[in-house]
Amino acid sequence: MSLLRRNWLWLLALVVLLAFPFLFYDWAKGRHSGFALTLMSEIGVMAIFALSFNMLMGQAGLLSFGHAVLFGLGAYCAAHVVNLVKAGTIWLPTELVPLAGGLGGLFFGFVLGWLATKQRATAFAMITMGLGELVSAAALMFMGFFGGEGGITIDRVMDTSLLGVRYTSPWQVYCLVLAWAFIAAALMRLQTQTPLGRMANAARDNFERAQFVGYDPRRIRWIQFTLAGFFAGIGGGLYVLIYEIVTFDTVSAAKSANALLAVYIGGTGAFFGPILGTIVVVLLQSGVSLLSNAWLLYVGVLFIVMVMYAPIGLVGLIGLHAPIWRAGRLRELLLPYLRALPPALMVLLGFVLLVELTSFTTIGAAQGKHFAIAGRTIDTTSPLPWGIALVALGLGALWLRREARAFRLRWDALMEDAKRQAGAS
Amino acid sequence: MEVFVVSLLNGLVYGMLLFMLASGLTLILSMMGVLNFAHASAYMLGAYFAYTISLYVGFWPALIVAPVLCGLVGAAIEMWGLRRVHRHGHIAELLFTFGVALIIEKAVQMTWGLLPVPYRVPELLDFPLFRIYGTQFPAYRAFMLLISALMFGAIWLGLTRTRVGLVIQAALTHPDMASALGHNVPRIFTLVFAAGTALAGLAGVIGGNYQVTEPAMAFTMGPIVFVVVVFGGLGSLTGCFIASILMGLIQTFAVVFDVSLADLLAKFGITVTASTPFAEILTVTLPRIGALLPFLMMVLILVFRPRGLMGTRDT
Amino acid sequence: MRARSGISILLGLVLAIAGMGGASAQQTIKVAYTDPLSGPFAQVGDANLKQMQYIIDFINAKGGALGKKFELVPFDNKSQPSDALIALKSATDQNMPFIMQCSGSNIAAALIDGVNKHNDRNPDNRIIYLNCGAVAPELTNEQCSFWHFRFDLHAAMKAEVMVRALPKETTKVYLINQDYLFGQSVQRELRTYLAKLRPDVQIVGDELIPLGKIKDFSPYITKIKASGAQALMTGNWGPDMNLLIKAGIDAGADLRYYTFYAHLAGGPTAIGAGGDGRVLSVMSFGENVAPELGNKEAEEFTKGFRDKHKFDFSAAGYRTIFEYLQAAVNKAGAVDATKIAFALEGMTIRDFLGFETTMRKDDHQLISEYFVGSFKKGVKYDAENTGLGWATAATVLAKDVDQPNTCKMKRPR
Amino acid sequence: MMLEVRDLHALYGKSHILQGVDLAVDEGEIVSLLGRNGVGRSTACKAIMGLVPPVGQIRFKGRSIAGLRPDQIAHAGIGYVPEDRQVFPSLTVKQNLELGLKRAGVFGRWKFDDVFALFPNLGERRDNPAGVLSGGEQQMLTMCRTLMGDPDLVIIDEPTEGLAPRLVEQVGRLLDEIARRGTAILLVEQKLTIALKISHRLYVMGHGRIVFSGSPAELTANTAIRKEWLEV
Amino acid sequence: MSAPAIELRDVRKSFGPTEIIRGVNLAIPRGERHAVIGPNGAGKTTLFNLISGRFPISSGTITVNGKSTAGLPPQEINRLGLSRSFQITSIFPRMTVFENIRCGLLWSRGYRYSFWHLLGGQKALNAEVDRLLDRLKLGDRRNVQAGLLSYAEQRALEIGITIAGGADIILLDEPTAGMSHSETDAAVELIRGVSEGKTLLMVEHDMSVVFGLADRISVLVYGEVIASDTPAAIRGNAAVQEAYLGTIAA
Repeated sequence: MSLLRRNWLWLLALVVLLAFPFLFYDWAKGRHSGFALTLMSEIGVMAIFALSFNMLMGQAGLLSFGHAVLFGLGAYCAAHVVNLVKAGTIWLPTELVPLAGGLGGLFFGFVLGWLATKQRATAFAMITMGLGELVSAAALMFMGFFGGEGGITIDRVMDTSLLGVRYTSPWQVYCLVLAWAFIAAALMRLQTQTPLGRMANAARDNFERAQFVGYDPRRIRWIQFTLAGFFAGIGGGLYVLIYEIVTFDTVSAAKSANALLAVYIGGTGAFFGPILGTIVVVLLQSGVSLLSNAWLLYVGVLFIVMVMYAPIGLVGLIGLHAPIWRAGRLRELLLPYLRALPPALMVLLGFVLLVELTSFTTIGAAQGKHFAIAGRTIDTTSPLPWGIALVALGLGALWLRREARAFRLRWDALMEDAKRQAGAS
Repeated sequence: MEVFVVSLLNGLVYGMLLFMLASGLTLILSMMGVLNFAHASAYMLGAYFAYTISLYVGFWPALIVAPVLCGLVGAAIEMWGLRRVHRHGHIAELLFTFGVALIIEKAVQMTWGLLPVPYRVPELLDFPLFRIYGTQFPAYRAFMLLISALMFGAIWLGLTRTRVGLVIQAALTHPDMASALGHNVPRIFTLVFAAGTALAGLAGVIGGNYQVTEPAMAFTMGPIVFVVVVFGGLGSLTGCFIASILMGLIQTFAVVFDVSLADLLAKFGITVTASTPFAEILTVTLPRIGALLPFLMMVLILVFRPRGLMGTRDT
Repeated sequence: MRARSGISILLGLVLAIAGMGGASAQQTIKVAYTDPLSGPFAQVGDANLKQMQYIIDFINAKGGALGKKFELVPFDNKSQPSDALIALKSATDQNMPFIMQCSGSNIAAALIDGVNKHNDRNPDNRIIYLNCGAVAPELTNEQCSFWHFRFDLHAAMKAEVMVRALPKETTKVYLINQDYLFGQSVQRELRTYLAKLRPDVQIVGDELIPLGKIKDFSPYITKIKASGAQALMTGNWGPDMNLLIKAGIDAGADLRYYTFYAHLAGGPTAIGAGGDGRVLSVMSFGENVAPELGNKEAEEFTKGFRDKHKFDFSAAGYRTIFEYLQAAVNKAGAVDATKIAFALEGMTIRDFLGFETTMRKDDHQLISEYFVGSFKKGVKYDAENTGLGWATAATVLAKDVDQPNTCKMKRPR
Repeated sequence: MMLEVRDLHALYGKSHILQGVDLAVDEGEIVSLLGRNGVGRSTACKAIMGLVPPVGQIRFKGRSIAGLRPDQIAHAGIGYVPEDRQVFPSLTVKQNLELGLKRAGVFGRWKFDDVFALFPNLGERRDNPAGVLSGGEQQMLTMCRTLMGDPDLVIIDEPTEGLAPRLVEQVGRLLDEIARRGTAILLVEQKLTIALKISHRLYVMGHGRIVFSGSPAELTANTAIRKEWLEV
Repeated sequence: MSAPAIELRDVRKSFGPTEIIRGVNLAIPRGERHAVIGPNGAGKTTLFNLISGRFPISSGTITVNGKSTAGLPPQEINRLGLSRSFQITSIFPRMTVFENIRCGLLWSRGYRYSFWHLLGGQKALNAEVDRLLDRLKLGDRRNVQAGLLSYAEQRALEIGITIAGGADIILLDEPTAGMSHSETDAAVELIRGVSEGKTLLMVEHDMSVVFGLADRISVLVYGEVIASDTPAAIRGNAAVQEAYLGTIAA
């Protein structure tokens, strides 16, 4: 029972995630939305990937520019294993395919880690970048293992399932992804509480001191890197099951960058930060890109805003509220937040409108697209929409500044009280 | 011999172009510790600015104005962005420049469109300068060599002979001391960032018509610049110069030598057939991987000598 | 639209504002189109999109099919197979009968595989994949699929066209290709057809270059010159082709450049006047084809786009795709993927240039005429305002490129 | 008073290094700040110089300089010689000295020749990179470099640290020379002898506070303070 | 007669052209509390760095517990039974006090690079850490992030991490630097306690600490040991007084 009480959050998350796809369920046709399921499966995979990236960045202070190499190589290994299973050469239950990917990631993490973990900080980052470039180039050149441009395709429908499921529908795959995501996340969470996990923290904080308590920081980095490879490989294995294909872009720098962005946006401060970041990044990339041509610009602006004003990430921002919450006065922030909302929306609206207008005037017009809001086509050459955008942006900014100042005062006061209260108790 | 001489010239031109890009980044990276992902974006901006300017007033004014504009962009980025981000650490700075790079790329697409723009070599320089073993050597390449050599000279003199240069060198090692002597170090930082960006812009002005001016040009030039800087070593302009030329020559000469590991093994009497393990890797010829050699060299040098070729401190 | 609107609510206001495409009546026949619309290869998708839109407007003006209009729904796949598959899911969620993709054989392979599996697993909601430019020969041979129709010649056919266009006096050629599946297959096919059709031609050099990594091609030009080659044959595209030709012209090499992609958006700009009479490209269509043939109607059609967009119309060949769709949907009598696919098989259409084309039943490969254009001064329609344009140097007819295939087509019952 | 420091606090991370320091230096005065390692002497210097964020009052020539940037403080007329001899290693001796000048070519009480006359070693090696100088030479160079900027007050942090006795004497002579030219000195020292010999007034610091303030004679007489805070 | 705990024979160290350590000979027998004093810049911290393996020596030999440390990285010297603290506080600032101490314990308790033990379940280990925290008087700061501790507490933690592993040779580099009087007294008591039965080598400026703790004192001046004797003898040594305070006569 205590186990249940301690882990209620995990269980709640599992229930919510299982229920969530039904929001998109097409009752008329009686089928799930493949798009929503694939997107959510993608989030699951990327969450594992981001968490494993955080084993390096958050836990060990190692910034890798080539983490996708481990993810992708794991995926290739898993794909080859599936094909061997299909051919009857070996036997492996479908459910354990991600494990094959994990072992592949483990192996390559060990080998490449030998090189990369000789250094730390910037040198480590540059080595991983170099390895990333080399592997992604090799992925196109060597047909045998990588299958060239076309990649390796598999058929996930096998007769070796332990549960008797054939994984024909995205829903079944989603459940498998969910299961593995929970297992992997739980394992990674537990790993932070092991001697290695703790010493990785120690070496991150002060690698020299770690030496003087008997540890070889390089060995710590290497093992940590190898383990991160294992989990990234599990992600890769799941990727193969979702898309039934693995191509060179799984090892590419863009994929590595995604993990970095997800972890940074989410925040390294708490274990769940990377998961939150992943959700934001995937939705931005797969969701917004469907709707707006200028999605890259939004991504850029989002990052700059985050880096400048909230380098602690989303969980960090949430975490800031903890003292006030503990003092039981979170409710008093509600009003200031609500007051800040309209000007913030106004700024956002003005900005988005401006970007979209520009984007449609140049690129969109060239593509023969029309800028439409709620079905009404907007004439991007008339001054009205531009005026609205500019006014919204300008007035919103001024208003927001005022509200922000008021918010700040309230916040500081609450923080002060909360601190005093905590000090008194 | 013929191939050798021509390749040497080509390697030099490419190496010098790399140097123009890398020198600015070396200064920025060694002084401020910023892995500036937007550096190649400045290269692209330089090319586009030069294109637009040369449409109206011609190439020669663009040669001056475009780098200056890039420098101003750089100064703005440093003063209003990077300086605020600095206290959040290096990863934050890096991500900041990454965001800037994304925004610049999109802004370029929105302004100039997705297709290459017809940014051409000025007519004055559009003739073959001389023929060497039947191959033309375009005057523009000589011009590029000249500009980059001038620039190398100018940076060198600027850093060693001018007062600002001395302050920059001083701030590289002991920023606190330099500021206690009365030098405005934050302004020096801005200046260096702006100058580095302007250099990249200049490289764009003269590289944009040598290559092709298109929105992806920043993306393709980015990694190799980092390689050059890291390989040459932090804090060393000489190292950066040597690394640039070396990378230029290696990539050029790798094309010339059609050899593979299998050929090497054949010397020892081992024949590689399709069934040999790793046959695919062994039979890869040098030209196929020439463009990858820089990355390989960077990884190796970092593993065994993290300060790079001539760096004054570890990367 | 359920999924789309659901996600929109989730993402909130940002997305709602950025919504595009306008009101979508259920009366349209939706064609999902996925290609890179952002990132380094965005120009490819961008150019295609605007030309297709023009063609669709034209087809719709001629009545569409079954009284419904066609509607193009773009999805950005960022050159990533996984994103293309997400686009596929999105298209099937909305019951779109077609998904079209032009750029990248890796994505095509992923889509064929994805479409096959989807159609197997969801017999009530099938989708047809219209391939408008992924040219790996495997796609209609080993990997051929009932649901996949290719409306462009594949690499082997193009290689044959290129070899056929090689003038008699050219006896020394140099091959240079990108080091990945497509480039390697171009290399293989060129060798095959050179050996078969032009035994007199000597291959003096054969090179693979890493994809998109070379910034300076001068060393290659030096090597090519040293080999004594008269012509360079390359499947390179994008910067790898532009920079190669530029470097060759700069070095004053006396070479002819036989390419597959020099005529595509961005190519003429990058090549410039230096390429006069030197650069040739294997293409499905050129703007000067119609005036050269004296086909007024086709010329009008082409010119219409130019006037409207101030931009070249290189992909008019896509019109054939929509004419096929129009005919097939009408023939099937319903917007039903299976029926349409059967209707498409073996269909014959006279295209707007007046040539006979066939969607070959065995492998779903379009057999059409093909042109080799030469980049020249003094043509009627220049390319990208360079003053130079593509004059037809050779026309290869459908029957001549009718290469055999190894497809073992599996049809649904 | 030219420099007046009141209730100066400074934090290094979380540790409260300065806990309310009061001191003053008048024009042309030589004042020593004594104390053992780690009591906060260096931090006090850095706080005055703006290199560590100061909390409290710092006035120089009647103007508040707390919160200014180090370069602004330098331009106000304070020179600073750190304890760890931060010569610019890649620059030559002469270039190092040049950087001491606030403006190119504008000399005050000190010119190149003065430096080279006082320290012929530096003169001989004027075109060598400063990085190859010996420890003692580097120390002289750092001090002279600051003097080139013609400060009215120079803060010198442990100039004799780690120097051989012969060099310590040289430092002593330079200090005399600085004073002769009318520049006030705030000297941080550990070696009582020098401090007692040249100072007009002395402060002794302990645990982030000033624990003694007085003349050399007073300090010599005060055995208790010396035993407690300074000697072995 | 067992080998001395630490023995230095003609140890030299140069940085570039400057020789910082100029031939130091020193033998510290087991169980002795030994202090190194000397003016600033004499090379005391450098000497520590050489013994603990932070820098390689230029020439000479150093043995720890009878084994030469030549070419050994710091962690292996640590495993020979030598542990050190730092003059500039060197802790793990983003981890809790409890975890800081536990990190000091892990290796010596044989956990090594384990990623299969969950530390929460290691009851004996955690109890040991808590006992140590109580001794350090940091028990009530157990779950505070180390970076947020007061300076004196951080210094205590620094000593705690150093002794946690139970090394029999302890090097303390200015353990009371920057502490107030009462804090210093507490620190002396703590050091006395934790060094019971162990070899202690410390650098210290606070003479009350030195004379209160040390069995013997070595005086390092300008890279050389000019005297090594009992506290009383050092106090009376004229050369030491001169080196430290300069010659009053000069």
